[in-house]
Amino acid sequence: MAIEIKAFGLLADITGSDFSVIEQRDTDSLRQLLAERYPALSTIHYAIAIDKKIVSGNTLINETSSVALLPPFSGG
Amino acid sequence: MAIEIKAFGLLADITGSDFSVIEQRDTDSLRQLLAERYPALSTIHYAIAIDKKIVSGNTLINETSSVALLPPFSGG
Amino acid sequence: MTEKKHKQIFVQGAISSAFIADSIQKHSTKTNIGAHSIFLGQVRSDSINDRKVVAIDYTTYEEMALEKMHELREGIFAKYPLTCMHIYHSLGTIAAGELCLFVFTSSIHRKEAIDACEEVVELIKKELPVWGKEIFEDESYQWKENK
Amino acid sequence: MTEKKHKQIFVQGAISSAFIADSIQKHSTKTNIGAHSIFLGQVRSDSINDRKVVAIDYTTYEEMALEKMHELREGIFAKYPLTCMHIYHSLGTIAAGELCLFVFTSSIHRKEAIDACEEVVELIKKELPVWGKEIFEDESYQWKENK
Repeated sequence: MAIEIKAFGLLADITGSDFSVIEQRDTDSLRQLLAERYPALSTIHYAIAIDKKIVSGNTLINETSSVALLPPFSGG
Repeated sequence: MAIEIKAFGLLADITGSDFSVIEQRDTDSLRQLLAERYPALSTIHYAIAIDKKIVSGNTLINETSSVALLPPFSGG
Repeated sequence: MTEKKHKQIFVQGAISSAFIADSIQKHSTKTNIGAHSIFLGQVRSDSINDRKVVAIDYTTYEEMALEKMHELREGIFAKYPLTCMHIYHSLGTIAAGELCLFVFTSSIHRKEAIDACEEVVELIKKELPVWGKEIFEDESYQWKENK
Repeated sequence: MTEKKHKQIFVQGAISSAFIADSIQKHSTKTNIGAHSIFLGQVRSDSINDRKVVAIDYTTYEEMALEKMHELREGIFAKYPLTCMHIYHSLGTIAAGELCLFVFTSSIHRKEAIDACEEVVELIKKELPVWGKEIFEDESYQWKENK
């Protein structure tokens, strides 16, 4: 399973705005993988949205989920 | 001594917007005179401004004072 | 003519949206501003005892109102760190749907502009000697009273 | 295309004062409105470590932002008896002094419009997935973070 991931703001600077990862079935393991692949991420606070909702705690990722990495908002 | 009085809003409908009264040296006696002259005034709540400041309690009126009768405000 | 020192806030007739746009536009050169808060009062076509309000006719005790507004303005600037504040109140006959009050505050951060704008609107309603006469379709009228 | 049902709030580029005037003008036919409250966000030319901000470049996760805004809008209408509410947020590069946010609420009485407008602004800042990149004179940049 390949998961398509969107990244925004500062995170897109680090990871690119679209990329994919293989076989990460929950958000904890995704965070861990990303911290290994992009060491800069380990010091950055970000939320994960699955299907356009921010999740809290470790959350399962389905094959069809849309996954997004969201740094702190700064609109308005 | 004749005191010039301005009246506004509803009160101007009753008294006219400019009129004068003779020898009223304080606001209590002015209110009393006005209630006698304009019976409709006795049921209307209004403030008196002397030199553009609303006064409370019985207040002396000088010959040079500008006196105004102010019904409840309704600007904005 | 001691009143001359006080800023004029009264305008004859309704406040136009073009005038508001112009006021907003003028602030684009003040690049320390981060937030604007605007309040607009619009004449409402209330129905009172089956009679419909078609306009409000505003009058004021101008010398007193400008002196009071000056005092309120100083209080607001002492309380809130505003970049600027503009206030316009209509006099004369303002038709239902037209604008009769325009309060415009600007500040570096949003909280001050928002709080100051709301406070100024409340002060204007409570403390400014202005009177609105609600005019009905049949040309009868009644004097408004602010709550 | 389930997003299609959500109202668009994003506009490319700055919000013009003419656009705001037009929005205000459109409400003159709604004669049950007594009060409008407007918030405008303006790009501020902050100095950060001696570098001056000349613009902010806004991006969003649009599908999520519109879904979230729809949800926030429903919450606001459930809480406040508003006549209407309009929200516009800029995307792309907005120069210092230009407007990037326009929140516009209208109601019969003033309290509801004022309170709703303030609450919407806070919600937009906290909950909308929008990011502002502060661009400096020398074309370097840093990502903003809302307080």
